[in-house]
Amino acid sequence: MADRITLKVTRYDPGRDHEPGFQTYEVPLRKDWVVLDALNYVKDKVDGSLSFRWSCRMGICGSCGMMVNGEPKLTCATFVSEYMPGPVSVEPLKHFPILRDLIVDISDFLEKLTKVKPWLIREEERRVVDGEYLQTPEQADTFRQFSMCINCLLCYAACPVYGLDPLFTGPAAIALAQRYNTDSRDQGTNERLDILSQHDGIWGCTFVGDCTRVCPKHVDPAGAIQQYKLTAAKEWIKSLLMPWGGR
Amino acid sequence: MAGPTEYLPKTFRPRVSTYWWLGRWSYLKFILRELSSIFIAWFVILTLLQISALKRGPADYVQLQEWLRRPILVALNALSLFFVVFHTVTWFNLAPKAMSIRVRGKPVSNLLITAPNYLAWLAISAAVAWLLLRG
Amino acid sequence: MGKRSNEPFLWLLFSAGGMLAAILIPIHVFLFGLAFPLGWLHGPSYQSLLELLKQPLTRLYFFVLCTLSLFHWAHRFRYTLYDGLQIKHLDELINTFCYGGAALGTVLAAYLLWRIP
Amino acid sequence: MLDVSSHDVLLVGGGGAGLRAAIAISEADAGLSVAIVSKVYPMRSHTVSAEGGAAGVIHPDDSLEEHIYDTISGGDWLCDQDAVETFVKEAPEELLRLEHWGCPWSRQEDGHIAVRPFGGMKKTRTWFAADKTGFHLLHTLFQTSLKFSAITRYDEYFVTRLLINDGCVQGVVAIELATGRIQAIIAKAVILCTGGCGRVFRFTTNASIKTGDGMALAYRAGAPLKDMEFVQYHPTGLPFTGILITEAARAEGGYLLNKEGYRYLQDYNLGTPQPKPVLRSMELGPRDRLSQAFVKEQEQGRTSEGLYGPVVYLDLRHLGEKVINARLPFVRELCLKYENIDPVKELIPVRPVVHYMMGGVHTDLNGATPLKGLYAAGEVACVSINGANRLGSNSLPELLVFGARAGRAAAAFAAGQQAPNRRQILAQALDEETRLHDQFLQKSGGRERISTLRDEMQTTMEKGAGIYRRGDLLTHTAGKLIELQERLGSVTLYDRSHVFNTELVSALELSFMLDVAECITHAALQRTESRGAHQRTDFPARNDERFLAHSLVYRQTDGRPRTEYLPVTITRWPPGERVYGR
Ligand SMILES: Cc1cc2nc3c(=O)[nH]c(=O)nc-3n(C[C@H](O)[C@H](O)[C@H](O)COP(=O)(O)OP(=O)(O)OC[C@H]3O[C@@H](n4cnc5c(N)ncnc54)[C@H](O)[C@@H]3O)c2cc1C
Ligand code: SF4
Ligand code: F3S
Ligand code: FES
Repeated sequence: MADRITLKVTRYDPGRDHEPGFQTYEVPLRKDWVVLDALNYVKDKVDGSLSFRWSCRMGICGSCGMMVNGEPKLTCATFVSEYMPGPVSVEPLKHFPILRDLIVDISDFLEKLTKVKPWLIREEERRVVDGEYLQTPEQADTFRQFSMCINCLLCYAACPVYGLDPLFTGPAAIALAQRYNTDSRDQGTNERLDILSQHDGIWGCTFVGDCTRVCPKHVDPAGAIQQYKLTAAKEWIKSLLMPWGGR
Repeated sequence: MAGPTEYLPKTFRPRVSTYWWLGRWSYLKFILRELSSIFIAWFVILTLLQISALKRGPADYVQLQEWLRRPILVALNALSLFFVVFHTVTWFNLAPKAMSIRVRGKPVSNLLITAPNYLAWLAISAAVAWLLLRG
Repeated sequence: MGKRSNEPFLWLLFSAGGMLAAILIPIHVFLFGLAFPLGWLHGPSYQSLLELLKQPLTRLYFFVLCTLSLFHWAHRFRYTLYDGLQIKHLDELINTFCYGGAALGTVLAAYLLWRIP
Repeated sequence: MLDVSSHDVLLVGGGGAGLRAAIAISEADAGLSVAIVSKVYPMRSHTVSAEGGAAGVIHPDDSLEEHIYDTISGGDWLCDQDAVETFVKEAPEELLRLEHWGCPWSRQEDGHIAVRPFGGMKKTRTWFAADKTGFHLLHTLFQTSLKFSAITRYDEYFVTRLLINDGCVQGVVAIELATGRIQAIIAKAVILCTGGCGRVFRFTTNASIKTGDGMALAYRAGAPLKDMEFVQYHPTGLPFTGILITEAARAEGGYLLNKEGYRYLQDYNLGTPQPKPVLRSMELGPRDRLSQAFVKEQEQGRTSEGLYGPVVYLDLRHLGEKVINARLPFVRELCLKYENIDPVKELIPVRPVVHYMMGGVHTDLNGATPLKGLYAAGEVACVSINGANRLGSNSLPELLVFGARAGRAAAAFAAGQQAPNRRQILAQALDEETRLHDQFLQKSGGRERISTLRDEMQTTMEKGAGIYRRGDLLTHTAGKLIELQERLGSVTLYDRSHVFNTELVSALELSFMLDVAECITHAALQRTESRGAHQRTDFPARNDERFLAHSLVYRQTDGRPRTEYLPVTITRWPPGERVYGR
């Protein structure tokens, strides 16, 4: 095994540069090093000005997503040795505005997340003294998968529709809406549907399916969106057959 | 003074290339899948042509059959067949995702949803063929 | 009720068409497009085909198949144009072309099938 | 140039404690304007990585009394017993409330909440959401917080200083990372929820953001830090990454081997090796004893020298692929995905790693610190429920219980306060702005690298203030830390950009960590006894006569720490012996 590998990293300083460029660094190649370790090596030993986000280094905080050789990846869970003999390109997540080097602006996602009301909606809230809402393990299973989203946004970087149309609500936010819709304790499906069945909501998705392919937590946002379409269509038929069936 | 607090909101938003769907195999597959719809439309046109020829009489019908034997049309239809089968396969494979059927609380495995689709496809195709070929 | 689009309707047509097309079209293309013209199989005679087509059920079959397939095409093609060519701003033109085309095809199919002697 | 905004209550930190507090405030008084300032997006906070669970009494054959006793004895009688009582009483309620907000707690077949056993707890009382409890807890809180429009978020703002006027904390100065803009955020009350400081040590399960910022902020503002000498180690962390390998790996039958392949725990009075796991013996002994045995092995040269220092091995191979996949899938996933090791075929190198800070900013039962207007909750605070050693799964409920209490108390306090005097506050904010420029952004010269200083700090902390401590080594470490403080003055930044200057952030974090490290070392030097996580080889016995007391570290005018003591509150449980293995 060679003992060094070249990283090709995006650099961009909005105060200085007109557009992003690349800079290459040579780093040691170790069996247990992930791409993030290589970046940290650069930051600590070579060039302190390289900027990127990270925190947990165990694939759970969702902050270290970048494009590694063109694929959206959690850099804390991607071994450098997979890219032998190199060079490895490391770029900021696609489809988001680049703030600086490897850091992108994700405020758009947070706005969308808030819009789809990702919280438990009840007609009547239970008092704490009355104990828990009962939920069988099977009922809990129906939404578990969708609740695993770590908001890493790899799926947005993989979704061409989001790249083309930033108004599209996008995979993770819809999957999280569906997480609450399918929670047996929730009664907010219709409220969310009003928001998501608008054009930029679920209908923009053409089922490219790459969101699911790149998701490191197996959330399957593509599936969530198709299920959502089905629900929306059912509701539409219902409202057609029973226009008076006021909600 | 251009102080260090100077607010620099400038972000860089890269444009998606027009040829984005060439960038990755899964994107290309996606575009091919979407393009299959053109061949479905072509099938409808062909069918309507056949019906109208049938209606106009035997001579017209024979003429249409002649036309269909031209290499260019044979090639086109061969391509059509490839695309419509591609459509069928992708459609069946994606169907379970949208349905997420559960029986007694347990998710039904994808195979259980996909397999009946394929069986129905075979059975119905055979039935159609039988209807047309028995005479 | 909040303002909702008519997307659910179009999507339902798209889905129904997609399912129908998936199951039925391959065999048709195979037989009429390749097997009969190339003489691999002996196709039905003109008369028997006409007889078949005179059955109301057959007419209904073709009508539904053609219509839904067209709406399937319209929906998919519309998004392919949006995304593949990045011309979403031509929204109205595309919609008119796609769904208008499908509607036109529907009328044509109805006319042809209706007027079979 | 300098931006100002103002709110009623301001939270520094958007982890479990911060979010719980924010919601509590909004629920208490929807009219109050609440701000959450966080250096990372709230859902990235370190609460996200807690795996095991959260303790709360709900099982019919469990009782509050027993949970209290487990906590107090586990804490080696350094817990304030009134605090523990409050905590234990309110924990189940808080966990239920979280259920009402949608937290996907694991369930029993009949639909009720399921609980599991946990180390140090005599009854099954640990609520869990599969093996991602902290993740679900944090995301539930974050998503629920989105529905309160009175909560304003300052995401990715780094707080550098507390603003004080008339002895009253009235806001913070923060850098908006995305723009580099320095902003004064004024508030009638401030709650610190900034989490722990594991990064002061080299090997830790803690994320890179856990740099003790809040502790240092409070300390610099004049609030005392309590019980800082108590640092919890976990015996099985992966070297280099510090990823935690759960106790379950040993409970399922994993062996701990030294470099000779020998189950060394048998030499440390921890029982005799059996092929199958035996509760409270060998590999299933208590965390601190296991960590201590590691050090002894190292001293005798029986650990292996890995790339990142000495290691022993966790052997799961004899369990076989089937058992590992069925019972320990997450362990295998972590090893494979983050370390490139397959435990089915390979030995897992492990070592004790820093896990949790028992100490923190001194607060009362309502999260109030001795500084008016300043509150603290979560790992950054020390209400004294953890004593000298925290029990696993007590921390998550602590965030909720004391987050909510601090939130309510701060809301009540803020409601009775006048709007702060802007002019005086602004003067301080401008001062801070100048300091940041002079000290970091516009300074030329200097040769020190941040990473060098950080490495040296971590090394000296491990040497002096690690699992075992000794007077002379602690003194040496204290001296080294002063040297590092001085060298910090000549640190160079390569990065002069305003936008997302992560190097500036690292420099500020390093300076916070150095303060915290000094407090830990100082308190450890003063406590000449051994208790819980604080083990002095030169004073191996517990000394209740002198040290049944909390240490309080204050900052003196020369910047050096000074320690005082405050007696432990004992109500109904007189100090006893901590017994294991019998
Ligand atoms: C691997 C691991 C497993 C664990 N498992 C368990 C378990 O099973 N059960 C249990 O009870 N406990 C467990 N713990 C402990 C528990 O998770 C933590 O103690 C707890 O999550 C701390 O939460 P917090 O809200 O206090 O802080 P954090 O969640 O760490 O949040 C700190 C917040 O402060 C912000 N912040 C910090 N500094 C600044 C600054 N200068 N400016 C602005 N914002 C700032 C951060 O952005 C962040 O939002 C575990 C810990 C670890 C490391
Ligand atoms: S759905 Fe998957 S890829 Fe998308 S943000 Fe969530 S975890 Fe990341
Ligand atoms: S990749 Fe995009 S188009 Fe739909 S299926 Fe996923 S959101
Ligand atoms: S650093 Fe947290 S997910 Fe990678």
